[in-house]
Amino acid sequence: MTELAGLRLASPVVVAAGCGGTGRELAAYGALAELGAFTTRSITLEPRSGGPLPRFVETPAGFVHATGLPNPGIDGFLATELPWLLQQRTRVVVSVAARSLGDLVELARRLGSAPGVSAVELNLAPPEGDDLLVSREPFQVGAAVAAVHRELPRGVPVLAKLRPDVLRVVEAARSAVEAGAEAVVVGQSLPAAMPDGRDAGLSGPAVGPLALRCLTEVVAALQVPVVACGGVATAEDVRVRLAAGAAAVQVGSALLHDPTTAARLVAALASHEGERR
Amino acid sequence: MTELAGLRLASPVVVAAGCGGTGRELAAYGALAELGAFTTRSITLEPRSGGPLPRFVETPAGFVHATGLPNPGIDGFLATELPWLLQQRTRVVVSVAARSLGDLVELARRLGSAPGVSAVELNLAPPEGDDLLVSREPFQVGAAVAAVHRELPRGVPVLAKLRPDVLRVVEAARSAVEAGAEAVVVGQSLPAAMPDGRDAGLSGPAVGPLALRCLTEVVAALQVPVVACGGVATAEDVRVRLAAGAAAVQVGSALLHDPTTAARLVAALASHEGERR
Amino acid sequence: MSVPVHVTGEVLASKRIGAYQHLTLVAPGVGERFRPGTFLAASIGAPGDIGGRTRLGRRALWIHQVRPLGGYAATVQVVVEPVGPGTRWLAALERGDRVEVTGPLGRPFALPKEPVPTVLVGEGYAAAPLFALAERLRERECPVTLVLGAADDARLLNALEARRTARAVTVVTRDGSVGTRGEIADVIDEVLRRADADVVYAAGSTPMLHAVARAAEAHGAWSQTALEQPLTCATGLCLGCPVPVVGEDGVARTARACADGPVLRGDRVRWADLVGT
Amino acid sequence: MSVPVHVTGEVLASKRIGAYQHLTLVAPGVGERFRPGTFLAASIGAPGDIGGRTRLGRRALWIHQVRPLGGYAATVQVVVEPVGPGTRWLAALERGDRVEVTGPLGRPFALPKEPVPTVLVGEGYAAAPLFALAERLRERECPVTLVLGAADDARLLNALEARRTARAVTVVTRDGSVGTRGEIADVIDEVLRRADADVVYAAGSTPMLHAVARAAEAHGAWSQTALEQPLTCATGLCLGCPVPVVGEDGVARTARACADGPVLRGDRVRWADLVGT
Ligand SMILES: Cc1cc2nc3c(=O)[nH]c(=O)nc-3n(C[C@H](O)[C@H](O)[C@H](O)COP(=O)(O)OP(=O)(O)OC[C@H]3O[C@@H](n4cnc5c(N)ncnc54)[C@H](O)[C@@H]3O)c2cc1C
Ligand SMILES: Cc1cc2nc3c(=O)[nH]c(=O)nc-3n(C[C@H](O)[C@H](O)[C@H](O)COP(=O)(O)OP(=O)(O)OC[C@H]3O[C@@H](n4cnc5c(N)ncnc54)[C@H](O)[C@@H]3O)c2cc1C
Ligand SMILES: Cc1cc2nc3c(=O)[nH]c(=O)nc-3n(C[C@H](O)[C@H](O)[C@H](O)COP(=O)(O)O)c2cc1C
Ligand SMILES: Cc1cc2nc3c(=O)[nH]c(=O)nc-3n(C[C@H](O)[C@H](O)[C@H](O)COP(=O)(O)O)c2cc1C
Ligand code: FES
Ligand code: FES
Repeated sequence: MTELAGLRLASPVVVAAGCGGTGRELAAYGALAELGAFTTRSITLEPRSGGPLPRFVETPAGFVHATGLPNPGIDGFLATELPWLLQQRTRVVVSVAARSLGDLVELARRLGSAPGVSAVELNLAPPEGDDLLVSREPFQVGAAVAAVHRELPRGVPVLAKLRPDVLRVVEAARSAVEAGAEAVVVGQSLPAAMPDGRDAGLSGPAVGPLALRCLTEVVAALQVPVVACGGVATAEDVRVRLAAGAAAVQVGSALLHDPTTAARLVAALASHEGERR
Repeated sequence: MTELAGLRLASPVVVAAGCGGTGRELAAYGALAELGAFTTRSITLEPRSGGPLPRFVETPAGFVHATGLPNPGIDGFLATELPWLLQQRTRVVVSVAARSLGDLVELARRLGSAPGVSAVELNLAPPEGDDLLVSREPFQVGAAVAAVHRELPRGVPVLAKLRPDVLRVVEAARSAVEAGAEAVVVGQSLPAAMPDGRDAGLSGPAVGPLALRCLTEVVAALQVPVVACGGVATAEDVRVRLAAGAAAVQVGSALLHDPTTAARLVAALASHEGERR
Repeated sequence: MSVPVHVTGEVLASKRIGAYQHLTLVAPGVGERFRPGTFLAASIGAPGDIGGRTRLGRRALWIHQVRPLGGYAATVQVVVEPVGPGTRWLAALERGDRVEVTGPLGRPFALPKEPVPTVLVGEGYAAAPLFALAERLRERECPVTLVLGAADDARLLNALEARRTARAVTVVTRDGSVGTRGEIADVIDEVLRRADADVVYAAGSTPMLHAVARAAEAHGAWSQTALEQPLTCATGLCLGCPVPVVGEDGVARTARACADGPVLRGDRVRWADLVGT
Repeated sequence: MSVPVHVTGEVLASKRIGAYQHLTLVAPGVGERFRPGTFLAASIGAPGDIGGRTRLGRRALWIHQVRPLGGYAATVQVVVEPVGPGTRWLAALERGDRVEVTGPLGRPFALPKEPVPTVLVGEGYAAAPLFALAERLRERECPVTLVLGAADDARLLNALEARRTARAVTVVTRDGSVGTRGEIADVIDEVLRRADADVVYAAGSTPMLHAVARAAEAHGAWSQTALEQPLTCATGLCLGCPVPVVGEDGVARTARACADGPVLRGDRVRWADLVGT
């Protein structure tokens, strides 16, 4: 059992935002209930249909992606996707992104009154989608966390997801914690460009060593539980992060390459745990 | 002919700091004179023997490296390495890193009186080597550039090398230009960690899409000539960057995988130029 | 949508026929669940060697035939046209080599409830799923007319076998090396009229599918078009493969080519908004 | 140091002998420049496919034999022990496959000016460069005594050929499957005494080399040790392979294993400060 921000997780392996589809697609490859948690793609107040093609470019360092965060909007999500996820008896972490603090508050309000949501994760640095709020400075992280925190009932923790920017990540984490975040997620797609010049995110192998550096710094500086995200594909990757002090890890784009990755890591860690007992 | 900060370069392809050895090793694979320029590894005031092993870890996203910037110090460099490089009739860009602004000024003073140096590149963000000056904020970039600029004779331009940090790179570039930098290099190893937790840099494919994003933003915002650095391995990589507005490109860790990379790119671009004429 | 499996398959046979490599795979679970129009996604790189992967996107292949062979109940045959790094890697696999595959993926062709006349249209290797479809249609006593198109003779799939399966076969090649010289679009109206088709099934390039859907509409037939859009995950997770469609309710929506397709009703696709490939 | 070349080589033959794969390469320019003790560096991955490379570091291999074969003036033979992804990839190459190699790299064994008695010590595949060395020594009329060590019979290189080349041969295996059971360190003193050696040449693991250098010193002999340190670029560019040495002037320095080595004078290496591999 993994403990994170007052939640008991079945495994330290969590699906990262935006990489598990609606959950249904992933369920073909392993029961969602055995995951630590399922994080939804970032949900916005209004539906978004996403950006033009190509949305993905394959590079050895990871995917360069510009999807534009397509999602059915909070109402659509609550009506169709959340109920199905809850039926799977998995912990559901709802990721949210917004165009303004006001929208963020509104999202939190609706999620706060939706039963079954285990936690809310704030996407504070979407690498693309320039209409969305990006917390550039640490104080902006705190402001966003505080706004959301107020709207959520006790027992629904706020996870602040931070860009793996070594110069600011400790201050950003501190600001999040002071504003009430029960945990931080360290790791996010990196701000990149498509070969055609459009803003994009870079996810996958490239993020690993960078986010690991940020994890190390946050763990050394603060007492907050940290979820490590970025570049996780193997059991060894998970172990390195847990050893560095992470409470849990998120698996993102590795799922796009092998949809069994999360299930495989859950099993590998469980058997490893078994061995140690 | 490529023009950069008043210098005429034989090609837009430049060897990045720290990836061409002392020059002698690289010369086996192609005449240095045909390169746009040869950038030395960062030279410090005192000699440095470098850090412990392992210094490199291989990942699909690039090399994670913690060499500790070994170099013979400015006196050793001027006595043994510079004269040989100048004999090759290549443009020599000397990269410098320092523990303090005072040291940086001293380095500039000695380089300013050494004949033959084409330009001085400031390594303002070494990703490892925590005893070295890191310009975390844009104003620090300006301060460093101003200090060095004063010490250099006219005709020896200052190139400020900036970390591909999308949130700060435009401000950092502006600050560099206002302080007198004749050009900026956009791209540097990213701050990462070794699996054992030591501070390290990540270079190679991972840097490409991130630095491209920063290049785009700097070119859009400022008039300064930009040298693109990070993740360049193919002629297509060079063309994408030149098309995005770079005046020249640096080739770094691709040389560690294939020592002929720079020579190959010089030739590919020259024949491409030929075709277009 | 059948529930896919992700397995390490083994190559049982690999045979060059014309421009295509025909691979027979032992991939337990994939063949058993197959329905015509579904596909599988292959991972490029040796199974197990996650650190050795650079092609992180999946490569989609139509499932051509499923049959018992060499003691295996349901081997899977695919047809590969080597056009890029992934398909070249696949085409070079030899008997005994292993490859990770996920399948069957996507929604299959919908079968008519009545024994109505049908026309099946396939272009190049994309004719692959039509032969199994033709068998199922014959079981339902639907008359089958086949149209096979290709750039040339070497890219014409199983034209001989076609004559056994179908009542009538029309062959069109761009270079005129076999059959009529021209495009499928040139002959489709005539074929539909002669066959008096109620349903048209088509697989191939976007312009061809568009032409077929338009012709079907003109003839008052249903069309089922199997789209090839660039896929990244191929499993519905990444939202990288949007297809503009019109829902049953007449509202414009976005479908995922991989998970909501690849087979979509021709009259539901907003062809004009779809970027051709 | 001879000037290396970087070429796309072709596999002329690949043969399993015991635990090793013996590859014969056509690599124009490499064999012609060969001197015993130099090595070549192989790139892992198909030539030309830069985007398909994940093993960005080079793999070093001793050059074993150079000889005319199949119409080529100087084919190069290497001995590969498959231990990791790179050596497994190399060992799987077949006749006709291509591989990018750079060589010959590094400084060779220094030959004595006088016809003095010599002892050559090789461990496992690292005995590879000793056979060509023995030939050169015989040309200079230096008596040659060979010591071959290995974990077991299957890892003993060319023991038969050894008897033709050398005056006396001592074989040591860890499991006692051939020759004396034990380590090279157990027998080296006795061999040196019996051979009355003036120069000792050794290639293999660091602890063995250390033992040999120590024994040589005790016997008043020169030692030439060929080191295997983990290499990244293998060409002297990256400074990833530091070896602590003492210069001629008695001052502690750092040499590069790849470019200043791999052969170093045993009495110059600061063995105690060298991390064994
Ligand atoms: C549902 C589906 C079924 C398919 N079935 C088969 C099949 O049975 N046999 C077969 O040989 N190929 C099939 N393809 C196409 C095949 O998946 C792509 O050509 C493949 O991804 C190319 O990979 P690559 O690495 O070889 O080349 P890449 O370098 O990825 O691409 C080579 C060329 O193909 C284009 N391309 C890339 N991806 C696609 C795509 N998804 N669709 C169309 N063009 C693309 C590129 O623009 C480029 O011109 C199918 C595609 C889909 C979507
Ligand atoms: C000068 C020199 C000459 C060599 N000649 C040969 C040769 O002729 N035949 C041969 O089979 N191998 C030789 N090697 C060793 C070979 O280069 C390494 O084992 C190889 O890099 C391993 O690559 P890999 O991808 O297979 O395994 P990796 O995953 O890189 O490593 C597999 C194992 O080898 C260890 N290792 C990695 N690099 C080295 C290294 N450079 N030296 C020692 N251990 C290492 C790792 O710690 C691990 O235990 C030589 C090495 C050097 C430095
Ligand atoms: C296709 C895709 C979609 C993503 N969508 C979201 C999202 O909606 N919200 C979010 O916070 N992060 C999103 N991310 C970022 C991932 O959650 C993760 O932080 C990032 O990819 C780094 O992890 P990785 O290296 O394991 O992929 C997305 C990443 C990818 C590849
Ligand atoms: C081995 C190595 C040594 C480096 N040394 C320096 C250095 O001394 N000074 C510096 O400014 N950058 C140094 N760099 C960074 C490179 O100059 C370059 O900015 C970075 O690697 C990104 O480019 P790339 O992706 O082409 O490697 C070094 C990089 C590597 C891999
Ligand atoms: S390719 Fe990923 S959702 Fe379709
Ligand atoms: S391995 Fe790069 S300098 Fe020796």
